[in-house]
Amino acid sequence: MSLIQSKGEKATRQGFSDALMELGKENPDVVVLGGDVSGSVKVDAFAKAYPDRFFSVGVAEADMMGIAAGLALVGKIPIASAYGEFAAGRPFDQIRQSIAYSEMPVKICASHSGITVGPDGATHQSLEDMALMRVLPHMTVISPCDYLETKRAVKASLGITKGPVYMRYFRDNTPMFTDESTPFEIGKANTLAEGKDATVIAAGLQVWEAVQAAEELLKEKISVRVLNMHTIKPLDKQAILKAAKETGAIVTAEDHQIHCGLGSAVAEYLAQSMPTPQEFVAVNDTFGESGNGKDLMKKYGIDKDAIISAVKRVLKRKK
Amino acid sequence: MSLIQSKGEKATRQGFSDALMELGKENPDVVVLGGDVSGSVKVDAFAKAYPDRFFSVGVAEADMMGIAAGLALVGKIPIASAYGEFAAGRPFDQIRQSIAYSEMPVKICASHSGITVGPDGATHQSLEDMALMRVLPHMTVISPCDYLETKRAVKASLGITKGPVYMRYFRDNTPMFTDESTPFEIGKANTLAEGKDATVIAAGLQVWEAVQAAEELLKEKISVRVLNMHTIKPLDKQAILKAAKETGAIVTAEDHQIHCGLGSAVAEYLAQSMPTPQEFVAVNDTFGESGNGKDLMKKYGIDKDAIISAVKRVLKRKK
Amino acid sequence: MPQSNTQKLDHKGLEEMARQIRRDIIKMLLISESGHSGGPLGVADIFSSMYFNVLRHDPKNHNWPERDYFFLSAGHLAPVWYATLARAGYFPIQELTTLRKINTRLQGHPAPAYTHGLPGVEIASGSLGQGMSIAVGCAIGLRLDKKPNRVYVLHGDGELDEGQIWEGMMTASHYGLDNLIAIVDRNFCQIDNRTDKVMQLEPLSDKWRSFGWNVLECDGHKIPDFLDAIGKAKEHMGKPSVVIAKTFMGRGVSFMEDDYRWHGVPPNLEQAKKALSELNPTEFGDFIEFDWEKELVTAK
Amino acid sequence: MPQSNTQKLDHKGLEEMARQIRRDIIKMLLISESGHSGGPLGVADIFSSMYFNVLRHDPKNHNWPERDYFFLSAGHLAPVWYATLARAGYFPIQELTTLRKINTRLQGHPAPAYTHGLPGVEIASGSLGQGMSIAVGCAIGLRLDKKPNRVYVLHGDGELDEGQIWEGMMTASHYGLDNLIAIVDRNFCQIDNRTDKVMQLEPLSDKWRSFGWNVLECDGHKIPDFLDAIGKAKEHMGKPSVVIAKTFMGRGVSFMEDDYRWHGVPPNLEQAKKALSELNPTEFGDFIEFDWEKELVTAK
Ligand SMILES: Cc1ncc(C[n+]2csc(CCOP(=O)(O)OP(=O)(O)O)c2C)c(N)n1
Ligand SMILES: Cc1ncc(C[n+]2csc(CCOP(=O)(O)OP(=O)(O)O)c2C)c(N)n1
Ligand SMILES: [Mg+2]
Ligand SMILES: [Mg+2]
Repeated sequence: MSLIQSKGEKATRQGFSDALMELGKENPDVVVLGGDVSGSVKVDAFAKAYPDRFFSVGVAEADMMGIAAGLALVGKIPIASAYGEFAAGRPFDQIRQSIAYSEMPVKICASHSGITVGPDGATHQSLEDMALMRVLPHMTVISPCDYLETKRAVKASLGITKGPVYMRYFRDNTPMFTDESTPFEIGKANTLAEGKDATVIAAGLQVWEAVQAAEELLKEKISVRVLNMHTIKPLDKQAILKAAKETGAIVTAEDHQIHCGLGSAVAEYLAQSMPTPQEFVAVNDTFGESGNGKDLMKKYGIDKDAIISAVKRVLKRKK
Repeated sequence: MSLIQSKGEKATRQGFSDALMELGKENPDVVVLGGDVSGSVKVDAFAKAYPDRFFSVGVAEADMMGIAAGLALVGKIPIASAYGEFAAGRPFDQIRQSIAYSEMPVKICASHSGITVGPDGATHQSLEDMALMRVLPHMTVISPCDYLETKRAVKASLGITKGPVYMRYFRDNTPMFTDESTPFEIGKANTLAEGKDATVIAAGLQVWEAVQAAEELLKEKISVRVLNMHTIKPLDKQAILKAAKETGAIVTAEDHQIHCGLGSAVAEYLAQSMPTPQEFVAVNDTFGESGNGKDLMKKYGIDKDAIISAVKRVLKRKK
Repeated sequence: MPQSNTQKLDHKGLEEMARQIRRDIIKMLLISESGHSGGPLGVADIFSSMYFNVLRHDPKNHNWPERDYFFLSAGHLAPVWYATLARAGYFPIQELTTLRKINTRLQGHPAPAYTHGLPGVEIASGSLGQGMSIAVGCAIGLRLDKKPNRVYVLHGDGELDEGQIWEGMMTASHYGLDNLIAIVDRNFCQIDNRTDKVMQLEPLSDKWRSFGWNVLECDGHKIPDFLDAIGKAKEHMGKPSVVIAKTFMGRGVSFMEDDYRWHGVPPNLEQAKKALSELNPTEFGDFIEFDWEKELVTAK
Repeated sequence: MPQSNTQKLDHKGLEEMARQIRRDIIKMLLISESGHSGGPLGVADIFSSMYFNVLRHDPKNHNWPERDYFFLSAGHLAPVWYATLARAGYFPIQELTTLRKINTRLQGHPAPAYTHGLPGVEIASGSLGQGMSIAVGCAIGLRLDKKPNRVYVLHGDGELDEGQIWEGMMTASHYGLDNLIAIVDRNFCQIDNRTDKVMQLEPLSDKWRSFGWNVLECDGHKIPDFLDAIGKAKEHMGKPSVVIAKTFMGRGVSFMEDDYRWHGVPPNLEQAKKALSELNPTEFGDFIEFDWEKELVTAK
């Protein structure tokens, strides 16, 4: 028996790209900024279809964020596109002042996030971006789990008209397992599997890993709830509290440093509401390296197997 | 009865400055970089005394961090000085790649951190810097509590020869309450007051607020342990675990956003070891504003009174 | 096309207004006991010229869609901006007494209208070097909508050390944004020292030219000269223009003039008295009268 | 003063070595199935010249205190650097097969010797625009110690869009760092398109000159021309020098030459065969022989 089926693979960044094409058609105010990585982050299709609404700003991410703010000021809906590290880390102070503090409705769309960037290595693997964006007031932070959810998240982000949105997604092709009937609402976690022994709260690529882990654990008679926490900020506190109350044990799973990410957000909240044993599946305070995405997920302990052991560890700690 | 006496006031940034003067004398490899705020961050004395080892780099913090890395590479001990936001946020990607990933022994010394920067307002109040630096592998993060501890921390940071150190301290004059006999070791929390009902884990200016809070609470027969967690990373897990075990209730206090800072670090660790009720005294996910330091500490809920209410809240939650 | 909804002042009026703005700055800073004297005094002539002659704007309707956009990239110059905005009618002039105080709309560095409610401020500044990019985005957006509004951005010279400005300059020239005019407050001073000591900027005009800009130099204290430069900048097609305005930090107050040590310090009581005695009262009148005998009790 | 501990090659030897490095790049990328072809092929002549003629260095003692420092600011050019370092004797040439594989020292973007153990790499790069500042720090440090070592930093032209480079250029000139030589790989290409389409850089030499640099232009594929430019740069006193070397992306492989679409793509089997057939074998010999019949089974 399997909890959820996947129907082939497609890249989350393609979801972003396809959403852009629809938005370009629907909304003449949507403008896209490219930082000389248009093919990789897949804004090239938009650039071709709407050349007058695409602006190349060169390899200059700080400038890109300021330009986005200026465009927002005159009523445009700017989509700033870059790799995770260059979308969040390089222009942090610019995002902070010109966008977050100034509450500009800019969409910062970060492809190539996390360790699965793969062969490019550590400099290109943004494992800190959720921390950087989550700590900023007024910022909405979204980490969708597959192609379709990315597409829906990008489209839904236009509904946020006050303050910016940061969206992180990935380079590789990954399993598609949500469909149009899957609930998706910014700020509301989505329960992918019910369970009573523990809850895995996952974001991004770790959602599918969590589903697989839950399936395997079921064979060992361990019943695990899986929450897709696609919105890191604002956090769905209700869903977390419910999980803590009903299952009494939490595992968080993310493609991010162990500090300051999703796990951290959950721990912060539970410490203030209902302290609960929690295990972290995350990159353990180290930089990444070259390799293919799957191998790296294994080596850095953020795959299905890591989730399975974390669930077993947390169950031992459960009272 | 008072737990600890303060002996006058002096600015933590003066502690940095005085340490620099001693280091300049003791160690010919110490070089200082100034980003056109030399008087405010108090590297002007060093610049005057050792003009050949002081380099003005203009208002260019990204450049400053790269230059620091280059100097470290040829065996110098570079001290990069700036305000908190411009020391951590503006050059984040440069610190990440050229310093943290490259493990360069650069000392990033951030004066004017936190909300007590005061009248300059939100753009200058770095409430996110602990998050940014804590999430970086190889980074040591220190937040000393008064003039002397800052001086000692700066001097002790030279003992860290692999990887960088980020140090945050403040603009205003603040009570001096540590002396040479006060224990100070990087990575080791310092117990300032014993107590059994709850523990306040504080850093920076909130240490003194915590001491005062403990004193007032004692009058109400509430006995509070006060930990000076001057090192945010690496975290003194032993001291935290001991506090959780022995007092069963934690309050964290810091001049930082509520997310990703000291409170977050403590919550992350306790969730993994011993879930414990915790209340956060921190800036509640909002930008600061102009005003004087003391008024802002009150308005943004990070002063003694805020700690007192947090202790009372956490005691209600304690089992 | 609707014209500016403010009355334009002539050269003499602009000079008089500039002097009044300088008086306002001294008084504001005396009350706030914190803030920047030197830079703001140095650009009072420029601000007077901009808000009472150059800009199309409507102080009573700060979101007027036909307005020119003005960005203060060097956010620490806020006092001169606030005084000018108040004088132009954006908000009650009495509010200048609240500079840098808790709960004020007059933040130490500018905070935008729709978050902090101060009309006339479009976006935050204070962390240096960010205004050029914002101006570029704004100019691109206006051009997309085929709108004639102009975009102005004012930079400090020390601020030009920040690389982001050069990124933005490149982009502005790449897109030939002739609806964008930058103004550089070339006072040869920054915090630590004179600019050539802190970080050499010369040959500054060559730098801008090599980045594809139309460069105009002028004396930032000679109002006709400045207006002339702005006029030429407006006429220049196909390229963004920059007006490099030579100024003196602390202009108008003898003991502050051309002295970088006045970058970020407010005057004390004695100094404020002396400064005001050098800046004759104007027809526009002060926003507050101090009772010097009682050492400001009225103001606090 | 000790001289370089490597044997210098003459012009013909340098050309031959450059061709070998190009062959190595093709083979490395074919094996890694990921990485950048265009830029690395374009600067093979420069790398050959630097490591077999210009630099004072000791491949067997990569921390030799008398060495010149070489920084690759455009970290994506790693393949040409790795091939050159291996050919110069920094590490076993067979290790080139590990490019971009898990656990390798040959990271997709360079990781430093003392963290990842690859001799010859001083510091990380990959996030563009950071090398100039590092070079400046290094040059200042060497000057402080009155050491004669020179500092070289190589930039891509698209990389010059990053403002941090202009910050570093200003600082280098402010301190008159004549022990610093920058090299720009002026191939007029970056990822999205030709540089003038993505972000206009011209007049590039004027930009560097206005930032206080001594500017030398040369043909980056004519080795004597390049060496001549470097020679002049070394002699120039009082200012940092930049060698703007005109190159073609993908140089040496007909179907890649001057085509920006080859910026970040490795060749497939067919393309690699064709590329190698255009790059004659050299006296230095390949680091791996492919069994083309078996479609690379030996290599994988
Ligand atoms: C990113 C950043 N770094 C540093 C500062 C601190 N700072 C404020 S004003 C200033 C000097 C700017 O010089 P200039 O632009 O010439 O202004 P002037 O002194 O002439 O008023 C500096 C370094 C800042 N506000 N932002
Ligand atoms: C800060 C940063 N932004 C974006 C990138 C992605 N990137 C890698 S190479 C490159 C193009 C650089 O162009 P150029 O320097 O001319 O190199 P060439 O294409 O000629 O090899 C870009 C945008 C990066 N590595 N770092
Ligand atoms: Mg100036
Ligand atoms: Mg190029």
